Amino acid sequence: MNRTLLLFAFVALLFVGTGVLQSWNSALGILNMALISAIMALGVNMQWGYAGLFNVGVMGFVALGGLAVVVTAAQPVPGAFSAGGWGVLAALALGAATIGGAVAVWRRMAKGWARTVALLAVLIGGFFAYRAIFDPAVAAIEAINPALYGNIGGLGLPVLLAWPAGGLLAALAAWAIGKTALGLRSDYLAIATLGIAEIIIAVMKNEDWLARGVKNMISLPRPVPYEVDLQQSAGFVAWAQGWGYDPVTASAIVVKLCYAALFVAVLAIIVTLSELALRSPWGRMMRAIRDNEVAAEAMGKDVTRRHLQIFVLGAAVIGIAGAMMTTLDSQLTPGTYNPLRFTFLVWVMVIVGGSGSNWGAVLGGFLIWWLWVMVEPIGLSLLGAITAGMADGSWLKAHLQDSAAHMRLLTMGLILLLVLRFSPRGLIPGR
Amino acid sequence: MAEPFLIGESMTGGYGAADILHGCTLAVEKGQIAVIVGPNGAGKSTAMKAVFGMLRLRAGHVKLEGEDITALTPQARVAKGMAFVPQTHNIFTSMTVEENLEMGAFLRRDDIRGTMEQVYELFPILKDKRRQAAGELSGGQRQQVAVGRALMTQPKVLMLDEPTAGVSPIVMDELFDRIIEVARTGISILMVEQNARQALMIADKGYVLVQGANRFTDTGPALMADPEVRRSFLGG
Amino acid sequence: EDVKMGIILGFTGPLESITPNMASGAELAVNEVNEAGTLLEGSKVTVVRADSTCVDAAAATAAAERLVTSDKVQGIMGADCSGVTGAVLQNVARPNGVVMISPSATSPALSEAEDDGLFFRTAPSDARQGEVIAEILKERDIGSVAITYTNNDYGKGLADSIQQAFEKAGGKVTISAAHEDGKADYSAEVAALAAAGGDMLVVAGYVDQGGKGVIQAALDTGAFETFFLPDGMYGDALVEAIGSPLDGSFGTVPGTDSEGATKILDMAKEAGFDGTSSYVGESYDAASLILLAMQAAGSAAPADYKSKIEEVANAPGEKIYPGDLAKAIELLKAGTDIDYVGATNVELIGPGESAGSFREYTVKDGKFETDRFR
Amino acid sequence: MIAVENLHRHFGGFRAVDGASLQIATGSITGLIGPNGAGKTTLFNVIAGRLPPTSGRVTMDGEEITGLPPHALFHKGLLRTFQIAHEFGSMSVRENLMMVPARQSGETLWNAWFRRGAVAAEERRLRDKADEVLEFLTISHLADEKASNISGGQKKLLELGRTMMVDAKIVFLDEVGAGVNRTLLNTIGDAIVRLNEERGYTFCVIEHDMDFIARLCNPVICMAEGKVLAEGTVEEVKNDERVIEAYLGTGLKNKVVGHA
Amino acid sequence: MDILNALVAFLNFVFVPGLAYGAQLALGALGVTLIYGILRFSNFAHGDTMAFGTMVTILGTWGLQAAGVTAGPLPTALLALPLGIAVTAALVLATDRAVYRFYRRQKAAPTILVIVSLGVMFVMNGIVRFIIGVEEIGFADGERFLITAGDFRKMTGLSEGLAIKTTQAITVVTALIVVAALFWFLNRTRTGKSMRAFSDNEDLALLSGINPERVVAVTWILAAALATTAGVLYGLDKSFKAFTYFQLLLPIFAAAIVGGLGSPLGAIAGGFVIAFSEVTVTYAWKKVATYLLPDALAPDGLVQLMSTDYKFAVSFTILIIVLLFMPTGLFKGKSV
Ligand SMILES: Nc1ncnc2c1ncn2[C@@H]1O[C@H](COP(=O)(O)OP(=O)(O)OP(=O)(O)O)[C@@H](O)[C@H]1O
Ligand SMILES: Nc1ncnc2c1ncn2[C@@H]1O[C@H](COP(=O)(O)OP(=O)(O)OP(=O)(O)O)[C@@H](O)[C@H]1O
Ligand SMILES: [Mg+2]
Ligand SMILES: [Mg+2]
Repeated sequence: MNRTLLLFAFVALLFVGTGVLQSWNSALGILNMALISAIMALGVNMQWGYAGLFNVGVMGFVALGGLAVVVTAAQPVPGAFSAGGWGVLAALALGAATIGGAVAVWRRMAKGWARTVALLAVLIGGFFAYRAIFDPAVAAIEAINPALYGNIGGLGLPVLLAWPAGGLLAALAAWAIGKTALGLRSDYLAIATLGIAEIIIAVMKNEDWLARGVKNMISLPRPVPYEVDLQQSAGFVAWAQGWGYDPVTASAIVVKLCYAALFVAVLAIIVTLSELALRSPWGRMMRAIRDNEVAAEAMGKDVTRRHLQIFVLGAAVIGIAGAMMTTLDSQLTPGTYNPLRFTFLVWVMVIVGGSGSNWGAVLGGFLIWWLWVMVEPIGLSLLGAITAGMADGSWLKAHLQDSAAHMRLLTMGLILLLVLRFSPRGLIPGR
Repeated sequence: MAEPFLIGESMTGGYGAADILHGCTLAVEKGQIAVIVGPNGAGKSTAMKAVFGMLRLRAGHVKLEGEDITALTPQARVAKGMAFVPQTHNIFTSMTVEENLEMGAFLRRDDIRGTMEQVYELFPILKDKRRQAAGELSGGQRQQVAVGRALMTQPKVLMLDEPTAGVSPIVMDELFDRIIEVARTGISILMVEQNARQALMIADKGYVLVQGANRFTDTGPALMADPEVRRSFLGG
Repeated sequence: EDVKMGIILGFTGPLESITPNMASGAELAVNEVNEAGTLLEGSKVTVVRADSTCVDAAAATAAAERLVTSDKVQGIMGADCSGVTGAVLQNVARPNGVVMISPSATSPALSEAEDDGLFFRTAPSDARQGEVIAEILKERDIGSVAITYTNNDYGKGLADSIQQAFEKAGGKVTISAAHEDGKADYSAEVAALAAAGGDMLVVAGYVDQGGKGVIQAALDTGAFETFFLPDGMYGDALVEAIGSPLDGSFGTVPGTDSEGATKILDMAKEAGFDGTSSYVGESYDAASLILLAMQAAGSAAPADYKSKIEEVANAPGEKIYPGDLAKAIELLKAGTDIDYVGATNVELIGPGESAGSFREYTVKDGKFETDRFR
Repeated sequence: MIAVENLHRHFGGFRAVDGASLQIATGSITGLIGPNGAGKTTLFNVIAGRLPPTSGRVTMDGEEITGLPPHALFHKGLLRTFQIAHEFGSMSVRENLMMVPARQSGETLWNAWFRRGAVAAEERRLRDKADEVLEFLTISHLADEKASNISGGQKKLLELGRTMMVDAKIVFLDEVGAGVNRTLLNTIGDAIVRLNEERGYTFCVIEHDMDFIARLCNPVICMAEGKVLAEGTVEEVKNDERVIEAYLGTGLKNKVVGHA
Repeated sequence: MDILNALVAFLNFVFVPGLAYGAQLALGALGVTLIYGILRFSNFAHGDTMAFGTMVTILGTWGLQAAGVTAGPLPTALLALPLGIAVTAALVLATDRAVYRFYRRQKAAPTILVIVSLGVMFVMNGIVRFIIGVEEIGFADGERFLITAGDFRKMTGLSEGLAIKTTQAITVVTALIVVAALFWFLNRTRTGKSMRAFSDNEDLALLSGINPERVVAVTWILAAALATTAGVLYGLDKSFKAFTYFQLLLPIFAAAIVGGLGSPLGAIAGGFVIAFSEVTVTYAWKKVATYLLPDALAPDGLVQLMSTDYKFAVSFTILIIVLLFMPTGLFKGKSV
């Protein structure tokens, strides 16, 4: 416990140091993403740390959370829904029905060529029917001012609603994925989830009608005031100046603090619930399942169902974080989702923090995100220190300075190795 | 008396902070059989591991043929002619039975086929299963593979941690028979047994370990005759 | 008082091979001004670089936040990829009121973004280039083309606009298929493109990314022999890598018949980097505009000079080419109006983006030969 | 209680269980013996739902249970231990026991979050029960030790302990005795008898220690090569020629004393 | 009906590129699968190890070219390959000393090692970019083609061409030889078996007198050789670029896993599964159909099941379907 407090104090110091040495705006900016990262790490930790599910599809759930923001909070596109919305919905329903039918055929019919034929008939027929409804509907939607819209638009609801919606969307996807893929173990589950995440991103990139694909959705609504509005409000300016602050800086800080308050609230709720769950018989059961599935099954625990439960829960948490991130960025850019950043970095957070421990995941989220951002200046100053002694104009110095940008990942790697060297089971090891 | 062939002398040590062994001593003479018995958790396996160098000793030392080998790694002890069958995790589950045996003979450069035939003779079932992954065997068959692997080394000292756990009576008898034969060829045998009555019957020396320390030490038959030992450790 | 300018580009990540040249391009302008030493009251301009990673909006935001609030830069040259550009604009530039000029983000959506007059682009809009390309194709009697584009807002936007304009002009687009940059293999894409066929292949990609890979594979398998190369595909690296098979291919690149385009090449060569690499001219122009606008406003504060950018960039006034920055500063000091032409014939229209004039070129004997300007 | 009819379980071409039919009478302690590889564990695995049978059926109290998953069978009162101990390594020994009972209210998230009082009370009861079992197995001092850190024999005791945490109808014990001290094994034997007599548990016990079998079991079934070889009282089976030949043998051949 | 042209079109655009790409993936996957099989973790640094090895080979190639040494019709890089392998082996051995050994002694969980290898990846990534930069580098010389599309057309008089690159042929042949050698090594030689024993049960391997450090060293040397060979062959066929090598990691892992981790044969099979599923499912059959069908029936559309936008999605879907039916891959891989 002492060690935990000490570590958190250290990380707090990093943030305060950033605030003092750089600027409070920077520090708060990093803090906000760190809060979101901590939530993502919590989600992964539930799946891995509690139940041993090797989910490497984090990116997919983050992206789905982002998609939920567009669907819930973006302004409706005039005419888009009437042009093709019903068609798309009908087609999707038909697609789902086809898959359901195929599964039913597979289950109900006896093994043999008749089943194969029936299965193929259902699948192929369903596919063509689906395309027949889907394609024209999509074409109609995408035809609406493609440079600006071309998508079906959102519901225009308050953006805070998008966070639970993000969780829900991710949970639904996780349920479907879990139903099919959770029979796989370790790295095989990993590659399957990774593949599914890639598929989700591929869909989001290429289905323009959904959220404009690679053309991006920008200027999504915010749950907090705009800095510019604050700067223009006489009351705020007076207030800021009263405290001796420059209104521009003050506005930026206030906005960030608003976000931070929201994020902290979400994080607090999730951490509390996780801790309660982990320390309850439920958590004990999960650990038993993680340790030895065969024995847990023999002791009457329905491993399959529990796996599905925790997979869905973890995914929902990640989805919420994804929605929060898209809200913070106020844009959805499917092209920017890549596994290194949205899957493996989160994993680094979990492992460095200590898998199986909620506080570890939170700590990992804070620490690793801070590093991810700060390795750039750290790398640069490292390089500065190296080159300081060298003669000006020497070839090596010039070469080093040219490669400065690549010190970023190199520094990240070095620090990661150092941290893991000194706490090989993570900073706050779980049980 | 001359120094025993292999001796772990007043060994003290454990896995973490707390000691499991408290000055425990085990020894076996050349060509003899020493059997260790004791309640569960007494530290029998730990003592075996200590003799084999898989555990750091805080005090005491291990000597083989008068040479102090306390500082040697387990591998080095293998090279010196020691062989060990651990109580658990004692086979290569993903490798075939035959490969398991080959691995036992890893350090040998001579022809191993003869020894392998002997092992198959001892455990006929293994011959039928020699192309099967050892992990797919039944519990008793695995145990036979484990012992077979150790025999393949043609060691000077053979250390067995509960070799008969889970093997059928007929195989157990065979195994004890073979152990006697092996001992007759001059190989020393140090083993832990819970099938204590049979084991003590063939033992030149018996140790009763309790809580990491020697409680009784005597010849096998003498221990068996001791009513106190019988009642508390041999199941009456 | 010294002036600080931030350069935010993806020094690591998918664009890492072109961004160093872009940064060098921008720094050419800065050096030029520093050598003259006459900006404002003899202010020295320092550059702070930051990594946008091109794909990680959060990291880019954090980096920009550091530039603006800690290093206190007064203008940003960047960012590069549209995704991170939007994020930096909304989360850093606008809240802090800092001017941002992107040399390469071409997404039409950015035109609509709220920007409080802070955001500009020196890269021409995709829509315009699409029309020019369709025109050229028609003139050269190309009846049908296959299009492959890099799967981002630039590629997709450009491909869409080419297809629209070309079909309107009566041409046929046999297929328009995306390729992802930085991937290992493009056989599938080439196979599909080849099956669809067409007189030539339009490659709306990047010269040292998937675009090159697709061309290579298409030539190797004999799927296509001539290629249309839009701006992203313009660069010596391509001819060097592919060689003579590229002869006869043609394309467009933003540029003018002015001396600007050639001048920047010379300047780059002198400074020791590849001036033909994508977006070097745009980067130079973006940096120049920031500095000249400061001079025009007589202040380095973004709030003061943001309104001057269009004034400096557009006619009327004396034309300014690369290398003329010292002269431009003198003119501004003297109160003379200038019209910054720069390396890419900058003309800002509408919501602060380059109107774009284009150079049509053909590859002959491993060289880019200019056919005409549009 | 349990009836196995013409059960087959093949691995590839190998017939581990090859048409075994047997019955376990309610209230009995049935012994199951047989040479290594006879298919005893495989038979257990099939009955307990761990492996699907190749063919044949298993019924429990007349109800077909073939192919039900292990957790469903657990809820029907069918418990089993593993020949190779399957402890939950990262959990304490006590937790290993406390996790066993089914339908713990704390196993649903809702209760874990919002009905903490009730859950805590139930936990106290479980804890007491677990401590009782540990006491019986002579391993109370290990209650808070990580289960991966206990000795081989202690793990076997833990296996057994788990079955004592709940009220079962039938318990399958797969060589609980292997590696367990004989004196303790006697105590365990007594406990089995007591559970059988007082609480009416049915047992099916695999064991190679014939003394143990003799003391407890009636009837005894001997399997060989996947089939039932002999069945009857201990005496009958022990004296069956085929059983002696395949399984029991005739004792040590070498003269034991003074061999050196 | 023009079966020949249809066949050639298919071979040229689908079969040959798919085969070559599959072999490239397979070579990479062999390294991944070997590390997984023996050291029991997924090595994320493999892509960057490939990049490093290729970089050294390129530097060697330049040196050779400067000295006027070439390999005739074959790429000079093949001569520099041993150098690349040696230096890379030294690097990974040093990495093992400095980094991995510590965790091995700690008996750290595989996921810890995965994250550690991610750290190593970042560092190697920096080293490669620092030494050779981020630009694309072509270093293929010698004869580029065994046969070009144009020559083929001239030779056969068909309207479709068939191109086979030297590098494609070399890659396929190398991949087959390497997999056979590796299979033989692991299953038949003493050292190979001791490596498998080590991966199965480290403690017991120790008790059998197997020297773990030696096993680990051999594994890394083999992995370095595989990575360098894969990287160089890939670079010869396409070009060298640090970022692309990193991106290769994903399909390589996919190949290793779908084939069954730890199985050399699986790596080969997996490489081809991934490569062909990328190329075939999104293939537009229009051209082939046009040759095969009478004019009247010639298709208007592309006759494409899925657009190439979804090629990764498709290959991953196929991967998942394979895994659903064979949960540990085509060749019964390991799982920790
Ligand atoms: N997964 C498997 N794959 C192939 N063969 C198997 C598998 N599991 C068991 N077998 C074989 O089935 C046979 C029966 O094994 P089982 O474990 O049931 O024996 P057992 O009667 O319990 O023996 P023991 O007394 O040694 O525990 C053995 O010969 C074994 O090799
Ligand atoms: N890896 C370990 N880490 C910590 N403690 C251990 C470990 N292994 C065993 N112990 C403890 O050491 C004590 C002795 O264990 P050991 O395995 O030597 O007993 P044993 O006499 O062989 O018992 P058994 O007859 O049950 O095999 C036990 O109380 C056990 O809890
Ligand atoms: Mg023991
Ligand atoms: Mg058994």
